[in-house]
Amino acid sequence: MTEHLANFPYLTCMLLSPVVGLTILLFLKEERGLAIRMVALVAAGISFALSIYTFVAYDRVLGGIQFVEKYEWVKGFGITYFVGVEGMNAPLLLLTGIVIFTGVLTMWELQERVKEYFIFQLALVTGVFGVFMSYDMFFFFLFYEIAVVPMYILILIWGSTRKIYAAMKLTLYLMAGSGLIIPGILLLYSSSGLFTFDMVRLHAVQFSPWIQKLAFVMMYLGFGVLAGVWPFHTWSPVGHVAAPTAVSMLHAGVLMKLGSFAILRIAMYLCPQGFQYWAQLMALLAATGIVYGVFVGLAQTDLKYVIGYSSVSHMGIVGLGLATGTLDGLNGAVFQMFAHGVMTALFFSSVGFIYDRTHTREIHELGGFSKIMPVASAFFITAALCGAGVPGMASFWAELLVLIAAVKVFPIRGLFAIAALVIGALFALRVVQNTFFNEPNPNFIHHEDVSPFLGLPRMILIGFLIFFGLFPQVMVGLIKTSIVPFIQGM
Amino acid sequence: MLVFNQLQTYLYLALILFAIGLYGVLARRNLIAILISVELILNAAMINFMAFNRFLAPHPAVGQIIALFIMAVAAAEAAIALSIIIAVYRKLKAINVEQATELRG
Amino acid sequence: MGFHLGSVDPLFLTCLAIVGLPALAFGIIMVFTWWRPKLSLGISLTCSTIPLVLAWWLFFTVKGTSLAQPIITQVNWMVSDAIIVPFGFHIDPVSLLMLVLVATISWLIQIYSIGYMEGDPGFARYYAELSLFGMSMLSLVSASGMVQLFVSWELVGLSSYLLIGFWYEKFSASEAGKKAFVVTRFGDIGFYMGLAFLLYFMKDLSLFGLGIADINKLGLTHKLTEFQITLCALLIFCGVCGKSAQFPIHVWLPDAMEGPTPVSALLHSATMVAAGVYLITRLFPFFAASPTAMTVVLVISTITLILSSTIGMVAKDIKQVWAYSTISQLGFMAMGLAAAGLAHGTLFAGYYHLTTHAAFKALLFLCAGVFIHHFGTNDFFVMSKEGGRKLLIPMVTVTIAALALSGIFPFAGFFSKEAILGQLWHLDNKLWVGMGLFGAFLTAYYTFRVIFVLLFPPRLPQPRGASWGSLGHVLSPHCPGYLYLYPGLPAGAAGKVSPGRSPSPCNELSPFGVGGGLRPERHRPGLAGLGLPEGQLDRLHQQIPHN
Amino acid sequence: MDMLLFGPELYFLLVALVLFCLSLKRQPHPRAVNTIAATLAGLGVLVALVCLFQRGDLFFQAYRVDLFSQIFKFALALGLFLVFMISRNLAGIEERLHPEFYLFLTTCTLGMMMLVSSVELLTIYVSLELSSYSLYILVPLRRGDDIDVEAGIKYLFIGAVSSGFMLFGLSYIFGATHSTYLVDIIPRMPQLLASPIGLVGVLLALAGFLFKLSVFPFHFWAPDVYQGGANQVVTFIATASKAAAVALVLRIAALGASAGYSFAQTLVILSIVSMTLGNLVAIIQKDLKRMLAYSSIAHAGYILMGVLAFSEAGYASAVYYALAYLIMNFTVFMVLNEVATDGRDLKIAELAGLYHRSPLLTLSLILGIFALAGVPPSIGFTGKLLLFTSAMNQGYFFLVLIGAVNGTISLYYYLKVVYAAYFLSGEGLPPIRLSWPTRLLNYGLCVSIIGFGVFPNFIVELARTAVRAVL
Repeated sequence: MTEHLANFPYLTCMLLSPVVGLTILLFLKEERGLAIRMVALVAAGISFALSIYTFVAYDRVLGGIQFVEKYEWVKGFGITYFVGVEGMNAPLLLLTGIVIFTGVLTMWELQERVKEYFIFQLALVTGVFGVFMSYDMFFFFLFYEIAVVPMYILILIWGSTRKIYAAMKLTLYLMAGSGLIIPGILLLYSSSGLFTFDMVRLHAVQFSPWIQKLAFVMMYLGFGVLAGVWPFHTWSPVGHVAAPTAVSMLHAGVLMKLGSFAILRIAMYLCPQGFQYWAQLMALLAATGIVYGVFVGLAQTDLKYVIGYSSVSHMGIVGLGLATGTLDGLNGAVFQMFAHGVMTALFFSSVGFIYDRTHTREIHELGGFSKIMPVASAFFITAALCGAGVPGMASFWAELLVLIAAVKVFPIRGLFAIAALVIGALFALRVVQNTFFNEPNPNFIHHEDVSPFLGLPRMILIGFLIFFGLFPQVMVGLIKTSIVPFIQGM
Repeated sequence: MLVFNQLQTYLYLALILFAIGLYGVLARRNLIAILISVELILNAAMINFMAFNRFLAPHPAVGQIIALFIMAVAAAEAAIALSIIIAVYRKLKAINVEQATELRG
Repeated sequence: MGFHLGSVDPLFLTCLAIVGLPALAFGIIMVFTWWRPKLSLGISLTCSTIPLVLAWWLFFTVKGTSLAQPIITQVNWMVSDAIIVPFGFHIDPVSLLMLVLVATISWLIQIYSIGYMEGDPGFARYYAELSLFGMSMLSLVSASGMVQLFVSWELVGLSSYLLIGFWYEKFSASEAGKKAFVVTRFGDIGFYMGLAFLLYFMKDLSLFGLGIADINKLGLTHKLTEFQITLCALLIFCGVCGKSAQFPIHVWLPDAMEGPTPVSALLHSATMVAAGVYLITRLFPFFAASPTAMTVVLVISTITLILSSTIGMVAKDIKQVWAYSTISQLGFMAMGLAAAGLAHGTLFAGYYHLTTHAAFKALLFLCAGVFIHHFGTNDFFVMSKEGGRKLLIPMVTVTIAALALSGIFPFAGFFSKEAILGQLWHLDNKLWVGMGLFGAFLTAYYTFRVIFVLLFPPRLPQPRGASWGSLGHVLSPHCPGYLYLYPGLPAGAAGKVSPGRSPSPCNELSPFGVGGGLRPERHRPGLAGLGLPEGQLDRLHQQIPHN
Repeated sequence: MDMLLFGPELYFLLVALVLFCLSLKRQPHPRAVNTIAATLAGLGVLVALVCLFQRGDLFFQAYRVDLFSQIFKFALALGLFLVFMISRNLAGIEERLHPEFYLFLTTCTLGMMMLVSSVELLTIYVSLELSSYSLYILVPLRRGDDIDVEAGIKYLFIGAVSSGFMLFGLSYIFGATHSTYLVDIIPRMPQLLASPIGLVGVLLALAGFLFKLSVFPFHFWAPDVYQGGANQVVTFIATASKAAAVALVLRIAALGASAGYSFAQTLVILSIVSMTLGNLVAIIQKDLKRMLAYSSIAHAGYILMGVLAFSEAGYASAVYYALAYLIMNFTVFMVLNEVATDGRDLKIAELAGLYHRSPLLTLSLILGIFALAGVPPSIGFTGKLLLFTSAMNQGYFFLVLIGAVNGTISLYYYLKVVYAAYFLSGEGLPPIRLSWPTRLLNYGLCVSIIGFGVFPNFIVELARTAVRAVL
């Protein structure tokens, strides 16, 4: 790499690409459907390419924060624009890239208010990228909120199934979470005595145990709402069901990770003692979430609800991994964030396709879909198998790491989690069984299968799932480079 | 009389006026009465200024000047208030605040 | 990128090819050629033939290994902190034999299926799934680490699920597939927990990759308390119960016969269900370190043997009979292993039965497939009425296989069963050997019930026209299967009764001999005056100290 | 005397005279008056901008021109100009009264400009009354229902009482410090505030400004005036007058900076009650302006957080937030004015179908509403976070917590507006045509809401420099 390239602001470009895209979209006429889609695709594609680049080009031997860009932003308040990549956020940037790119492709056939749709989606993605790359709490929180709020409109306009209720519930839950996050962040900011939002600098400060405990629990609960921590998860299945396909993909796939990433990145990083104090509770909630998600999911008849609850249980794994506070657990948690993100995106994009065609997601109405749409079904089945923790898929490794680490630290909770997850296979199978096998429903016979173009995004998702399933070290090795110093710092 | 040459006397007087004015504002229902109560409050303030001027800061005549200003301003205020009260009367045929109940919530 | 081949070990590459090629075939077919049956068949066949050749080549060329000194060639698959997952191959006689067995049977099934599945709309998918199965099973038997084994274990379960539910429009088929997957996964909860507990107990060992050799060492050196070993062993045994259909979670196996018959032959009789027994074999020293665990295994397997045999005695569906027979034989194998563990004996008997059973059970199923294909029914009473015995070649082969299954001298089954009974004899409580004998008797009963019903129908039916012609039609594509199977068994069995031959197992191997790798060198006094075969494996195994 | 020092005030005095002359005409042409007024106000913005960096004292040190005051003067001029911009269609007020409307808005602005520069008690009082009386007259100007006079009378009386309070408080301060100059008063405050009389004095003195800011317990007028006043007048009250009030509250509160615990605690309680009350009551509102009135009460509570920090950062964030509030609240009012073309009160539900009627207005509305709700990347978010930060720096943890929770509550009713505009279908309603100045205005507001939200440094630094003069 030449010096010139090394100084290239990759991250800012990754961040600005959607912004530029949406600005162009603002000035495009609604009628120019293809142009709108192309702009969105190119914007998402650039981010995607850059996220792959940073993932690949990150120097694993060197470690630390790379691709750093740091500018003083608001001097008087110690706000800096500080972005960078390290082992724990590179996978998540990649995840965001994947999901947005495939999300745009998935929504290619959207007809209603296309322009606005892509504007809001790109806005949302900007926020997500921003959160993952920010090392400044101000920007972190700024992007966090940017990522959360467009959801309201996206669900409201393009959603389905009790969308008004869902949109409002989701937004208020998440905002209530923010209500806890702000004081938590500011508590750290002001009690540090440094008056800086720079996490790396704050990390060096030894906060008093009282402050750590208080700040940690506030941020844990606040971010936990977004991470779908039981019992604050109730917005998530409802929200996922109501949201349009690509938004569900983004939301379950990426947005929920914002919450868990933030717990790791801010709460645990800055308040290690607070974390120690609350770890037991975290593990309990996470394990409860896993078991709860599995069992409630079993009772659902709407495909999206099934996935929604499976997300609760899978995010429980992330929570459990974080709660262990061990290298393995954290590796697994970050890996799980990535794996679950791709998997859920695949899930929702498959369901979305089916819903677009049949306008139903009731499991008992969709029989024998494999006969009608073998390819579309294959995508869903792959996702279901991945969700069931079948090896060879990325999420298996993540779960393995987390569960084994969990058994080490919290044996009983770990065992419950293992049992629940294996039972979780039922989840997947029951759905696959009733939806795709058996006699086809004659109403849907005339529907066409996925076209190669629409199959492409799903193929990309499956490709990533399997690649990291076969070569988990590519991911774990990268994550580890940042978790090792992280643990040492704790 | 010694009592008239003491600051406290005037302060208490002002305070009593202020209290009466406040009570009037809160308790009266007639708009004119409320206006008069407001004037009482202003007068209380004026007495304070004068008293302080007289007993504590005699050199510049600031307090007196202020009192003069307050009179002028209060006069303007009364003019505006009365004109609005007349408008109210024209529309509602009453100058009782209980009649003015359109705005709620 | 984190995945380094390190020093390129030719053995590693060979094994990688054996395991990887079928996986490659699966991927290619599923992604690119799923709509072109012929091409898919070609790919699948190529990718199963090369592993077959390589497996045999390894079998003949790899020398100097033993259970105590396996060749382990591996790379790091995933390195987290305390969890290091190696990917590699554990080469010793046990795995080599199984590798060959699996490669061969799955290759044969692929050949057999060309005709059997011809014209099926899901032809390419079928081959892709067979390839997936081949890959997972090969990886299972050669895995060097427990995690890799578990991965393969799950993939075997997955491909089994896919194959059982292959005709997914059929409600019962997809139900059966689901049942198989779910039930075995219930067992896997235990397996998973067992692994987690092993790591939990081994906290002090930061670099513990859960290699098979390590676990065995653990059993031998008792680094863990007996309670811990028992706990882990029993949890792992849950997995075994699921996969090898041991009581009480054997219920899925009879239903699994909903799949295409070659699948039943391949997975649910010969290879996949044996995975459980193979796992006990693999971790034998570890299991053996806990008498409690071994006793539990013994009890469960005995119950399985007796129970499923009695069910097999009343079933009317020919595939059901063989399915219950499979369960009972799996129980028998596990009994042998448990007895060996308890009596400080050798692991060999149960494992030996596994290999012989694989051959004759596959044969039984393939023959059943011929009957089913021909008569369009699964009920052997109907087959018999419609002249089942007119199908000469299948009738002969099924009878031979039945003889082997019943443990009639001089067929392979006799020797392996005798070996197990010999192990049981060494136990203090003679009840076990009694149960074993009773089970063996029941086996003979239900097996020959089928044979006799087929051979001696109540009244002769009207001769069906062109019986031979249709037979030829049915048989022609299957020939390769028979070539291997039915001359193979007697040959293999015959080899065992000639103790005076050269001790080297390799150069004497009959190309047909499944059990050839276990050729005994001499007998030692055993049950009923017959020699207990004591193969090279056995001898090598005895080098492992038992505490 | 340097004319530039008194430039904006002089200029607006002239404008007031011009408008006064216009109001003498018997049949004024509304469009022409608007054009003249808007042009003059636009020039006024320029004048304020030119005078931005003036420094000096006037009128025997009673009048100080510094960055702090000039920033607010600029904001006021801007506010006035913006209100004139949206007054082309002044349907809420009878045509013959239009020149008066412009005249009194100008005098009000003039009063506020003087207010922000005043550093002497009497000057403050007179300037405050000048601006207040203009508004007292403006509110009942509205044509139509009786609600305007009702609102006017309420406004007037509550205003008069609070200015009475203020005056009474000021008299105590005067008595205790023997001076009417803030410069003299501030050093003497510490010992003064130790006595109850001083504390009462400062608190009472604050009343007048808290009234303008509609802080609890002087908030009662806000909903009625917002609903009763003509839309454009309310726009002015809700934006420019708020900014001026902030400036004065900052000046007066600085008197209590050294008071320590009890003074700050009083403000904390006022802040908490204001924002909680405002937000909770706003939830049930159906009328958009009434809802905005309650939201303004809540926002006053937020601004107090910056005030009670008594630190440079706190004051700077309060200034920032005041400017932000001006922009974002104006944006919402502008949309309201454009939708309610006949000058009526607008129910939230009447925003239905706005998306189809005018996407641009919808965009502005959403940005404005989100900024009010404190959603990034808007100025509202940045401002709120800065306020919270400075409050937290002074250790007001629970205040920040309650503030943040309030942010969530407020989102609920703000989202109802977004919901109405975006989701309810307004079948059969004609599209709204926007003139090009309005379009430009829309773009400008949108850009500044986002732009200053993401790049707040310039304003924050300016504000910091400015507040140094006050503290």
